[in-house]
Amino acid sequence: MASKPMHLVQNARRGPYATLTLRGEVIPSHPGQFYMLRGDWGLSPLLGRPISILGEEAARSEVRFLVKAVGEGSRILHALEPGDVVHATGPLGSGFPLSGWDPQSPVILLAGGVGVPPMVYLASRLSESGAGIIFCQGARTKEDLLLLDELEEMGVTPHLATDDGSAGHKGVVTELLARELEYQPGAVFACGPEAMLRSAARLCKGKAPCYVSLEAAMGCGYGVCLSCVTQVTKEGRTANQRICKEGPVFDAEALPWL
Amino acid sequence: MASKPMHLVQNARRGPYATLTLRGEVIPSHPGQFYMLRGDWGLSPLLGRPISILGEEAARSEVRFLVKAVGEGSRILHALEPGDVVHATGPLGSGFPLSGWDPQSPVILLAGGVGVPPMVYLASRLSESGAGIIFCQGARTKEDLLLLDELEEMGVTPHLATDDGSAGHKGVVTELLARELEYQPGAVFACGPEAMLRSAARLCKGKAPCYVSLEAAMGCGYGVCLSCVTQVTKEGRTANQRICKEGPVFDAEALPWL
Amino acid sequence: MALNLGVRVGNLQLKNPVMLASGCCGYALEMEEFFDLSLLGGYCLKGLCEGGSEGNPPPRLCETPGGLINSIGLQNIGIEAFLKEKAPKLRKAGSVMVANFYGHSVDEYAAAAERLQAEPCIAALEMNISCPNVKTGGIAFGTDPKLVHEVTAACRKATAKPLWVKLTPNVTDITETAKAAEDAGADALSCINTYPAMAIDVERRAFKINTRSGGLSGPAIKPLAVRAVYLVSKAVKIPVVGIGGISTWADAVEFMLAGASAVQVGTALFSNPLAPLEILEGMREYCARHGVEEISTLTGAAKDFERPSCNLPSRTK
Amino acid sequence: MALNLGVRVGNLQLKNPVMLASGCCGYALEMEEFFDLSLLGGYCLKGLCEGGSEGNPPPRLCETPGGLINSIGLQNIGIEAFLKEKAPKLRKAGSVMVANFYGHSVDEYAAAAERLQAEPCIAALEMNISCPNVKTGGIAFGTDPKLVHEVTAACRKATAKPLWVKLTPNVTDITETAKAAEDAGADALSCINTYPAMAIDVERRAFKINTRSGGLSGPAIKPLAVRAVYLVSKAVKIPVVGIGGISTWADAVEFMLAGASAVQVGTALFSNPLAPLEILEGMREYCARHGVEEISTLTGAAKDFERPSCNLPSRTK
Ligand SMILES: Cc1cc2nc3c(=O)[nH]c(=O)nc-3n(C[C@H](O)[C@H](O)[C@H](O)COP(=O)(O)OP(=O)(O)OC[C@H]3O[C@@H](n4cnc5c(N)ncnc54)[C@H](O)[C@@H]3O)c2cc1C
Ligand SMILES: Cc1cc2nc3c(=O)[nH]c(=O)nc-3n(C[C@H](O)[C@H](O)[C@H](O)COP(=O)(O)OP(=O)(O)OC[C@H]3O[C@@H](n4cnc5c(N)ncnc54)[C@H](O)[C@@H]3O)c2cc1C
Ligand SMILES: Cc1cc2nc3c(=O)[nH]c(=O)nc-3n(C[C@H](O)[C@H](O)[C@H](O)COP(=O)(O)O)c2cc1C
Ligand SMILES: Cc1cc2nc3c(=O)[nH]c(=O)nc-3n(C[C@H](O)[C@H](O)[C@H](O)COP(=O)(O)O)c2cc1C
Ligand code: FES
Ligand code: FES
Repeated sequence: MASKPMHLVQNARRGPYATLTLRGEVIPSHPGQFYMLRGDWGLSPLLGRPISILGEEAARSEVRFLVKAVGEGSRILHALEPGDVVHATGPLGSGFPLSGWDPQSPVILLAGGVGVPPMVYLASRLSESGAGIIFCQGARTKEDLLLLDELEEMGVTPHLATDDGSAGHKGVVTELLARELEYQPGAVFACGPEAMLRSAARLCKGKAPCYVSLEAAMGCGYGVCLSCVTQVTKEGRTANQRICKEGPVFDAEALPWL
Repeated sequence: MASKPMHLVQNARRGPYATLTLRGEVIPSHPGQFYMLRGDWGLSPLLGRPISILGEEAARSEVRFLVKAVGEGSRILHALEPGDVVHATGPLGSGFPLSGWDPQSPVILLAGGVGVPPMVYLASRLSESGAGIIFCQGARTKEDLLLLDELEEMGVTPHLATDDGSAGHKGVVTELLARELEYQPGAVFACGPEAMLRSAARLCKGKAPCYVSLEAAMGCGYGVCLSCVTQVTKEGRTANQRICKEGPVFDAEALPWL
Repeated sequence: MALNLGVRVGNLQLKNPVMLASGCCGYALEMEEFFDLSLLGGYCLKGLCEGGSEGNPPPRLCETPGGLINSIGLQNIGIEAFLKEKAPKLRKAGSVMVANFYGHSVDEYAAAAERLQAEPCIAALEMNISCPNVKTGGIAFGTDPKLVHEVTAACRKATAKPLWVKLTPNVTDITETAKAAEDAGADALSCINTYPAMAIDVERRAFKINTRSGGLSGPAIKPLAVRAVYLVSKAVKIPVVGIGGISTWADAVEFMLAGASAVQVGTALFSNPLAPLEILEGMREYCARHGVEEISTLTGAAKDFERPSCNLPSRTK
Repeated sequence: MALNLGVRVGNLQLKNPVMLASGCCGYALEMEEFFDLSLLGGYCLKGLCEGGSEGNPPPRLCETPGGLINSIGLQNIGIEAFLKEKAPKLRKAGSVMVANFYGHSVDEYAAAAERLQAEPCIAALEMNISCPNVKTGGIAFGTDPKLVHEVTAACRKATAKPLWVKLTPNVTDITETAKAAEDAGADALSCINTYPAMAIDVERRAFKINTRSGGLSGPAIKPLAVRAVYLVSKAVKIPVVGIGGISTWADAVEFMLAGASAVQVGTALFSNPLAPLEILEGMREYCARHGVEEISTLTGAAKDFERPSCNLPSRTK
């Protein structure tokens, strides 16, 4: 990892969503890793914001992110213009495990809300390695479905769910997961709202390995402040682990949820 | 006075100087008055910045300022783009007295540094009323001479002084004042660095009325915080007066300088 | 749904919880140029003493990250001049006027309280025992619970008007001075005054404030003040008026949830004289959004975090 | 002109005055991914205790204007685990390591000091008697001069290494606890730890931090910390290490002018891990610009404002 200024070269906005392309020194990353991003925004907010990597063009020294404007920090990121400087620290965290499950059955990627970007990055890596991918994406409404064109480009046809039924299945995305698991249980990778992750963990229990990407308010993002911990149980011992360092991806079985 | 958002309609920059035109509800002002200006600059700096009025087009709901970028706040003002919102509180302070001196002899306006804008505003008002005007402007070098075109437009030919002799008299502007006072002592109005004001006050003592515009770090600009006081002696009694309210213009004789 | 913005601070009824803090609105007449004072819950005058004071030499103010340091030194025109020159104009303002005052000894405090007692347009007295910028009086009285008790008791005897005691946060345990003031008969506690602070100009290598130290105010101190209000409101039975870095409606609500019955806006007035009205409007909308019918029910209503496992804050719309 | 950046903190020589603050650089290994620790004056480890601690439940952190509140609750892996797992790797780092530690009783403090005494790569011990986020130990010891004396004396007996005492600012008069620590044999004073603070989420109407209160750090507290350093350095003869909101070179210089012999950078590391190097570079340029040959001559060099009549600050280029 490194901490350095990068330059915004493109900002493609759609509603509250902005796909940012930053150029600078790029250290190769794994899907599920993230950066702490901080614009030249003075005193407030004080801290950078954790944003997952959406994609990486190492050859062009570019890394891409998708940011949803929700609060002070993300709104400033959303409003950035080409040429603006962003201080980027990363890549951070552990990322999704890219092996260690049954290579015969397809993996199921579950994405909700702004949990979509890291899953798209994961899908692109997996599809390069030739793995079978089932991609389930949930959103409140059609307009909040993300990155459908990128998925299409890599030949992945997502199963969609919206709360209002404006696209795909009317209901929550974990209903799609339940169906898939009955059909052919494969390893599950999930990123999205905590309720979605919990429900995915419950569905997978005893059936399929399930890796979830957690969120936390982060002080540093690189493991020194201990603000982002969650309890993790390994070999019968429960201890705090840092979401920014040992995570953000955890084996759902190890979390104090089930 | 009032406190309201105004819109920047024009920003003409030359080096560190920016002439800002703001549009909004404009309350008629006197030369020497100022506004507290604050961009949408979040937490820092916390306070607005006092900036003198350079001119006013009440009919067009416009008021103009000239800002020199020197620190955090003025740099943000300097960088504003048309359409940006500026919170403006004003007009504030007392302004220069527009009568009360011998109407026969011309008045001498003395301006140094970013003290030029209010003197140009004063010149425009005085020239409307038909008074004779001697305008002395001093600067470090040619590039720092300000608003020469505006003065020309109103038919005022300034006497210039620069430290390096790159334009006009080589030396300080108060040397021009000394000459003028010997020639024909009239009321003197001055705005600029404190050293200039003190020396003007000394030159005028016993010869000509002298009004100086003071600066201070201002908390509120409208008289409530008492951070901007200076000692003023009136009728033998010395007491604190607020530079933002009773000032910024004071009779030099009343200041604890001479 | 009708919304009742009214709050009570002891015996004093305010039409809404938003007041102006002492020293940040002068003698309130300057504020009238911006808005009608009667729109507010009330306002606190610049700290008055008998005979007045010229305060400290300049420089008296500097900015710090998210805050400012002041060392005005309680410059004021004096109680007599105030009553003669300013009070008559303020009588028409039709808002609750609280007279902030101080002295240099217990006797001076009591004498000042007695003198102000006579003026009918003063609704309450706010005793400043917490100014960090004067050598005698001020903070010297505010840090010792015994002295707090003594000076409060003396003023209590001197006036029948509601007596508010303005506490300094510069103590190890603010609940001790709070309880001392309560025991001695205070009707309410104003929480808090500024925090002693210092700034140095590195280019000049000189203190930025003439008196070296001054008092820190503004958004920077808000989380410290919220805690002080919380602790004090748990420790005493009399109402607490919350002060410290309030510049938005959410700040004002935060202080009420922490335990304040009303709030005062200080430093925020400098950069935005209309802040109190914007805060009031925002509180109104907040109440509507949350189905709050009596704004006074917000006082002390903060709860513990519902789901300890959840690490994320909610968003303020 | 040669510039000597070296400073002494008691018997300890630092190659420059910039250190990393405890709790903000973990066990320093994470920082090595960004830069070479030996570039710095030194670093303070996350507070250690015997047996370690899981700390407080989340949420543990929230932002405030210009600052942040934390309530980590001194989570640490324990002295034993530190010595076994981390210390061997740090021995190679070639920078001055200061071990921050705490206990829940005077005996535990002394035992911890003794245990750390044995490790050769530890250059000094920093006794944390000022953490606001643990119920016993921490701040409880730091607010009472008698207890400060007792616990410092006990640790003094237990170790021959330089002993720094980290003070809490949450006291009425910080010079009293400072003098108590000096009397009991402290070699230096670290000034200051965080300020007790609170924040409430108005939409949820819940405290933002699980333990309700936490400690405030960051730029917001800088002017409070500068004053503490100033007061303490005037009151004692031992050196003071300045801490609190330092994020730029000018902040670091400000603390030295106020009386600090060295400084620690904490919260600024979170938003900019490279801050310490940028601070060091800025201090170098500052010295060059001002003709300073020994950076240690800045300590305590702040003067009074030269021209009381002048109301304007100078500008930092
Ligand atoms: C590992 C990780 C990866 C993420 N990836 C993305 C992404 O690719 N795209 C995207 O749009 N968002 C992503 N988020 C969420 C994003 O960090 C938050 O939306 C953002 O921090 C909100 O900041 P704000 O200033 O806009 O909101 P505010 O409401 O002002 O935030 C206030 C505080 O809460 C914290 N916070 C609020 N919501 C969240 C949240 N959901 N997660 C973490 N901290 C939060 C902020 O860090 C800040 O401290 C990710 C979060 C994490 C932890
Ligand atoms: C009545 C009045 C009228 C003014 N008119 C103009 C004008 O027309 N054009 C213009 O360019 N400037 C004018 N100034 C000066 C201008 O206000 C300062 O240059 C500006 O405040 C500096 O702020 P900063 O954030 O850029 O600098 P910083 O260095 O960050 O300022 C730090 C602090 O010092 C104060 N400060 C610094 N220098 C000055 C100064 N010279 N005067 C007052 N406060 C200062 C700031 O208010 C602030 O509190 C005027 C000042 C006063 C008092
Ligand atoms: C310039 C200034 C002058 C002040 N004068 C007084 C005063 O005379 N009496 C008093 O009790 N408090 C005084 N205060 C303190 C404020 O009333 C208030 O308690 C403090 O500033 C914290 O609130 P704020 O952060 O909203 O400003 C003053 C504060 C400032 C900034
Ligand atoms: C997340 C966090 C954890 C901290 N942990 C410790 C600690 O373990 N021991 C200690 O003495 N101080 C601890 N501190 C206090 C810092 O060392 C420092 O004194 C304080 O944060 C002020 O400096 P700053 O504003 O530069 O952060 C911690 C601070 C933070 C923000
Ligand atoms: S965010 Fe600092 S340790 Fe995880
Ligand atoms: S700046 Fe506040 S009274 Fe003048």
